[in-house]
Amino acid sequence: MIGESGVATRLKGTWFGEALSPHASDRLSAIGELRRVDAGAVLLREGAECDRFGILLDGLLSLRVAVAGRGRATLMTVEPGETFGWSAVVPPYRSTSTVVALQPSEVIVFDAEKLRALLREDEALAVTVYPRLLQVVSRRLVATRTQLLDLYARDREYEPW
Amino acid sequence: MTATTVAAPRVGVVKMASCDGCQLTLLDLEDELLAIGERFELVEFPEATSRRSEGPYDVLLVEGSISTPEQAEQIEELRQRSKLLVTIGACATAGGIQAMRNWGNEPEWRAMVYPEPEHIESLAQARPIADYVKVDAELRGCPIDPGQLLELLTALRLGRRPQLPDEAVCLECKRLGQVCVLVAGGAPCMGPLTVTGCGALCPGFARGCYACFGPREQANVASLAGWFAADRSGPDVDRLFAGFTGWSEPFREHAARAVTHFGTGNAETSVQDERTTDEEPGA
Amino acid sequence: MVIAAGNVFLPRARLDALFDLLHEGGRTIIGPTVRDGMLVLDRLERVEDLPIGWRDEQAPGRYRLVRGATERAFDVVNGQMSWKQFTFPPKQKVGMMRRDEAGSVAFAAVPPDPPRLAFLGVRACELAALGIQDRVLAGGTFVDEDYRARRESALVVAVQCGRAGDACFCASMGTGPEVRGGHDLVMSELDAGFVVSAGSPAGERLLARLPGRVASPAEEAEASASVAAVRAAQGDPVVIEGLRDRLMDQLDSPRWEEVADRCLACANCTMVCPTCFCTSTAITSDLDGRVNVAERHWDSCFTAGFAKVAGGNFRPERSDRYRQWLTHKFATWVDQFGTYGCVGCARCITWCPVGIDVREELAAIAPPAAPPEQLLTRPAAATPGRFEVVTLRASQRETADTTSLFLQPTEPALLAGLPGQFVMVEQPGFPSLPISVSRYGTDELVLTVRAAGPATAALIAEAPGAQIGLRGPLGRAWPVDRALGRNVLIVTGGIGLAPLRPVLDAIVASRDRFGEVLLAYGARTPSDRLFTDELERWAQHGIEVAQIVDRAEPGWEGRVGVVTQLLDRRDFGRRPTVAFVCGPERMMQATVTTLRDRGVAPERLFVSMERHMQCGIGLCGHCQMGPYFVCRDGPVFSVGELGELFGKEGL
Amino acid sequence: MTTQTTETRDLEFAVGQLTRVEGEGRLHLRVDAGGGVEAQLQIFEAPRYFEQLVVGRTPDEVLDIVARICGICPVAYQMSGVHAFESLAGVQVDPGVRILRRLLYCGEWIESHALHIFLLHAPDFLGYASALEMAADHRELVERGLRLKKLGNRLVAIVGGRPVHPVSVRVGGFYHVPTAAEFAEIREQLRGVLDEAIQTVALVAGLETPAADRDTRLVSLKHPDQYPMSDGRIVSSDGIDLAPSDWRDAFHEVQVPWSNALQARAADGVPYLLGPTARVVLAAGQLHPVARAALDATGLSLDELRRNVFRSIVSRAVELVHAVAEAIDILDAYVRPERPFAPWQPRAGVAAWATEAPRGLLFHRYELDDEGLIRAAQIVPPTSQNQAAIERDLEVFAPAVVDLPHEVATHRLEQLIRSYDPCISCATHFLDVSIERDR
Repeated sequence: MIGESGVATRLKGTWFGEALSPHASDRLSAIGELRRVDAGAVLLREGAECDRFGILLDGLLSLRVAVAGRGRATLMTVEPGETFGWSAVVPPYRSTSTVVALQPSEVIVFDAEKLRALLREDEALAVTVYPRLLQVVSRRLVATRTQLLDLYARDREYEPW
Repeated sequence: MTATTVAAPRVGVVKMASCDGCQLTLLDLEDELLAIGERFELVEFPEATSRRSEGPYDVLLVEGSISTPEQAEQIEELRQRSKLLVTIGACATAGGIQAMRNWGNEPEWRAMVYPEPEHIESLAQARPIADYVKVDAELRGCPIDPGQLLELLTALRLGRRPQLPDEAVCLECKRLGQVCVLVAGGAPCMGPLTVTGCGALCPGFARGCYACFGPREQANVASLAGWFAADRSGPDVDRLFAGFTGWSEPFREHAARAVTHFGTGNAETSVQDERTTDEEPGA
Repeated sequence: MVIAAGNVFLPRARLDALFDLLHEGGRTIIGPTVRDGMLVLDRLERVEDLPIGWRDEQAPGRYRLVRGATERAFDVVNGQMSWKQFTFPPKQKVGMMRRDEAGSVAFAAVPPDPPRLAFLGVRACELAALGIQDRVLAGGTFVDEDYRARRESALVVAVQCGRAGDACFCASMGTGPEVRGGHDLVMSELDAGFVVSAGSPAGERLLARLPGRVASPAEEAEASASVAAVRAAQGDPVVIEGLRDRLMDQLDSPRWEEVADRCLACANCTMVCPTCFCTSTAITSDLDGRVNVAERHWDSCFTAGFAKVAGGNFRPERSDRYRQWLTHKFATWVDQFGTYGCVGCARCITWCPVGIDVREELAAIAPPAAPPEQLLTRPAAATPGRFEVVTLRASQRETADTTSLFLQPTEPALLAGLPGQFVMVEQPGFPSLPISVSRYGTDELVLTVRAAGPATAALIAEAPGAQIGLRGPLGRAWPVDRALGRNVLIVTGGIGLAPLRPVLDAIVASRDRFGEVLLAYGARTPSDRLFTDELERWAQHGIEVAQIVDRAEPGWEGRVGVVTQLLDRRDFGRRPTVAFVCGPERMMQATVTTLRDRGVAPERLFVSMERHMQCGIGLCGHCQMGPYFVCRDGPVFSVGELGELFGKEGL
Repeated sequence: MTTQTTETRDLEFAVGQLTRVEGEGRLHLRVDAGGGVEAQLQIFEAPRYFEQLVVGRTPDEVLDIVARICGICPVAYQMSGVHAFESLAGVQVDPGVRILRRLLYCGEWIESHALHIFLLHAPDFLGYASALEMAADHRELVERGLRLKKLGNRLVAIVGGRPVHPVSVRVGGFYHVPTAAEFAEIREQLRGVLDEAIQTVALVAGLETPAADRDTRLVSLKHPDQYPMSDGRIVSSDGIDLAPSDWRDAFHEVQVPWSNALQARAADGVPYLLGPTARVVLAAGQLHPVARAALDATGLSLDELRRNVFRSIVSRAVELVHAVAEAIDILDAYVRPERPFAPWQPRAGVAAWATEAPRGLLFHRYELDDEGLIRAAQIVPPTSQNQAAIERDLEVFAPAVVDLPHEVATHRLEQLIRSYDPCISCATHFLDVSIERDR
């Protein structure tokens, strides 16, 4: 475990944390923990309670879902600077995918209950944090749509000539 | 890929309800017919050969619209036996002239033509092939254009996409230097709404196009119909659409009004009165 | 117009003498004549073939020939078709392509063989239109040889308008009504005869042999007054001031939709237009594909096929097509050619079946923008219909639907291309294909082709030893020199890596001359990735290779998502970065948005545009996009150059 | 598909779908224990309701619609219609236009007859399943047929716009009339094939022809000066003589349950034969001299043509010569008509006329209302008139072949049916009778 000041510094270096007010940064850092995980480590499980929100500092994470007959499919990978576990603050607080480290990774994690309590009691903090969370969800949505477009696919169905 | 390596495709030519004119167009390729016969195996073509085949076919050319329950079954079976199904002509692609009965008047008509209408088995609507089965390509026209048929066969053989442009008759008309019968002659010409392929034939004969190739993409029916309505009655505008492709979706609304206006006819002095039934042969 | 001294007065009764002079040497006279009640331009044998005593009545969507009050020969202002039908025929064979039994192929362009014509009765607006087509078809790097030959062989006898057509606006467009040049002879029709003057040495020689006398000052004054009256009658219905900018500012005007409710997209306006030059090429083949004839025909931006590519149509709606046409005529034409694409002849108004009046749809003008940089290499076989035959040495399957073809050209120009340029590939019997070069070897050219349709499928199915035709390399290249000493970002998706591979080759060849290099490569699935072995090789040369797929497959432990994810959290603002982006247009749009957010300047952000290309040299019109022809001015553009055009729907 | 039905010991003899005919039909024979034959020609072309489709239409629309009854002889449908409407409206059609119409009809006869002789019927005589198969051994013969057919089509295309469903015919004349220059090339081409057409007569007369002999009543148009096409009176070999509008005075239509087409009968119920043989025999005096000479050179008598149905191919070839020769004559004297059509005013009443389609007399009758729109229509195509004669001939001919191997018998019976050049889809109204019901 690394000290709390380390959390604040690392948080600032991310997209999520870079423009936070000192107040917001302090309050979040207070409940954040820096962790190193090995490749293969499972950080969240699809369908289970989403007990943490996290920011990837280094490494690579995979968001997977189980599909009957097709095993676990990776829907998307998470790059350093990006977040995971937004379900921690969105009811019903259950993970929408399983988060697995693809490489040895370094993350900041925030305990879900503590984070929710903090956002409930500190409106100023909530006003800063929620738009960032919405951005996370919106980016995922836009990316998903783009994937759905299947841009690189063959352009038309097979024609006989 | 060189063309010579392609095995002779097994071709079938069949008809549903139609006049035979589109399959006749194959026989009208007089200069190429023997060469076609050498390069395609015409395994089923009852109009031209007594040799028959139930398939499978590499290519099936289908003429005519589906007008009877028997044809509806037949086309499903044919589809299963055909790798490629190409509809030829307005009947097959748009229902053709038969489809002008599609607004619920078929039982009456049957009764008017036949003394014993109960013997007639006929669907209430005559419909294009694509309403029943998947169609891989279509040649438009009433009748089809021999050049387009040859292009289709050539494309099939060479493995390329047939060059069948989806554009207004007007382009070909102007390329031929024909003066517009609509603008300069005041004729109601359907050319701007109609897909090309005929060589802008009717304007070349000083009459308006009657849309036998059917609507093109982006056919702006409302605009042209509105323009026509400036100097003719609504029913006269409607009847322009009630031709050989009137059942096509873009034309259907006008055609429906026209056909309804035509009424049922033959009511007062039915031809049927003149007709008798004859249960005994050679009476 | 001031008619020069020494003009000749030709009595009406001696007009036959002009016919005799023009007929000399077997020349055919083409001029207005009435056939089956319709005015056409056709062969004239004698004076009586002229539409003597007729005049035209024109209105939007309506044309009628009526008997006039005079017995003049040139009172019909104009008819449906322009002289374009003789200088740029509606259908023209451009090439023959043969493949013999052994598979060897031969290409032959159809050499120009112009008929000897004399055009009689050409109006000022028509002369201007010929001048515009001269510039479009014969005034650039590439020339339509057939057009040039036809123009050079034709004599032009102009006539001053003595009547204003009912919808004419040449005065507004600055093209008439006075004949100002481009003619050999010009005639002004008076009741008693014609005042004739010369506009060229050939015209001087004809004039010297015309019977008649020197025109009197009174006759000259009457001639001048007559054409001045035409100008006055027209007024100034189209205000040209600021037209170009105003039009381009209105790309989102609701009016486009409103016009589209009336527009039939029937293409009549473009067919009758004397300046429209767009064409398509159709190929007719014999049943065995041995003899194939390529015939070019007039096409139009109003047809469905015109802007179609394998994935769909760039201008699907009538509103898109009308906007394309109008902005081209009155705005982007100026950018491309320095003149308007309209001469005010009013044909598009009269011959529109539903009477859409371009005068009503217009606003004004602006100075021409500088044309984009021209290409730097000299291509082989530039003329359509002519191709260099190359032999396929080998082909290599890259993915399930993509194959690399290794071609051996004998023509050195084909090997001297630049990264991002493309070649036009011709297989007898198939339409031409624009294919980017994916590698320039010392003695071979590599094309990486995805089977997107029958022509590409046939191409990649060719066996070693097969011959195909090539023209090129064509188009503008990736400006690799602009990236020297800078960070380089190469963002690509799917087959888009192929045209960028020569850039990577160039970087690898002089790795130390570039800063950090990131290749961000997206693909549909892991097995759809191209050049996987080379991706590793590039990584060994200090290029960061980041790959991402839309859909993972079993065993894939790499990234999943969209290519912009690789860029979202990076900062490119610290050092100058040059970005080269190539992929589906949606992907490029998303990438450009992200990169601009991340600090990459639009001038250093390059994209490769896809449009329907047929000729490859900016003559057929298909690939027009605003002021550009993508084949000639692109396909590589900076985002700065494209401005609002980039990502605009329906262009 | 020969089956025995045990109770009656009748022999049922079925030929599946008839081939090398236009449209869809079947043959059903029942042979009773005493050797008597009952023949049923079943037509299972789907109902197309043309007589209803024209109701409410204008006469000019009708001409485009009725062309669609038959892809092989659209001109005939347009000609019967246009003459009917013009006779009602009292239109004076310009002489040049009348000549052009004959030329159009010549084109259709050439096209239809060449198609039938070379591509549909000759394979019967020479023992092939199709002309394409025949071409392997008799390429020159097939090529000759295609050459002739092409010129017929070309002629229809120059006058009418296209071979199938031409577009130029209108009440009063044509929408557009060709210039002499447009005919220059085909005129020479027709000259070039006249000899081939003449040789065709000798060739088909020399084909091995089945023996058949029966008497039959012939019906066709007859005109004192012209070989029958659009003008003349309806006559028969036994004294019928009617105006072309008065067909109903001697004939009527009946519905028969075993066939899907209405059949036409003479008032006395005696079957009658239409088509080339009827015309050649009844109007031999009006044949073009070149055609008459070609016929005479065969040594076949008119009576032989009349009595042996298999000889219809000879009559057809004689008419082929006639059509080529008359077309050449017309083109030699061609002057473009001053005006393409004469103006006319619609009128209420009955419009009726008969013209000679390639396969026989075609009768149209329309009732028009005050606006000149169609209120009722009757269209009697030649095949529905010939059907009774076909069945009668089958009954005469079948006993000689039903005991042959089935394939041979089938072939012979089909050959007989094809002798009539039946045009089945041109039957405008059909019944559907199942085999089961027929038993």
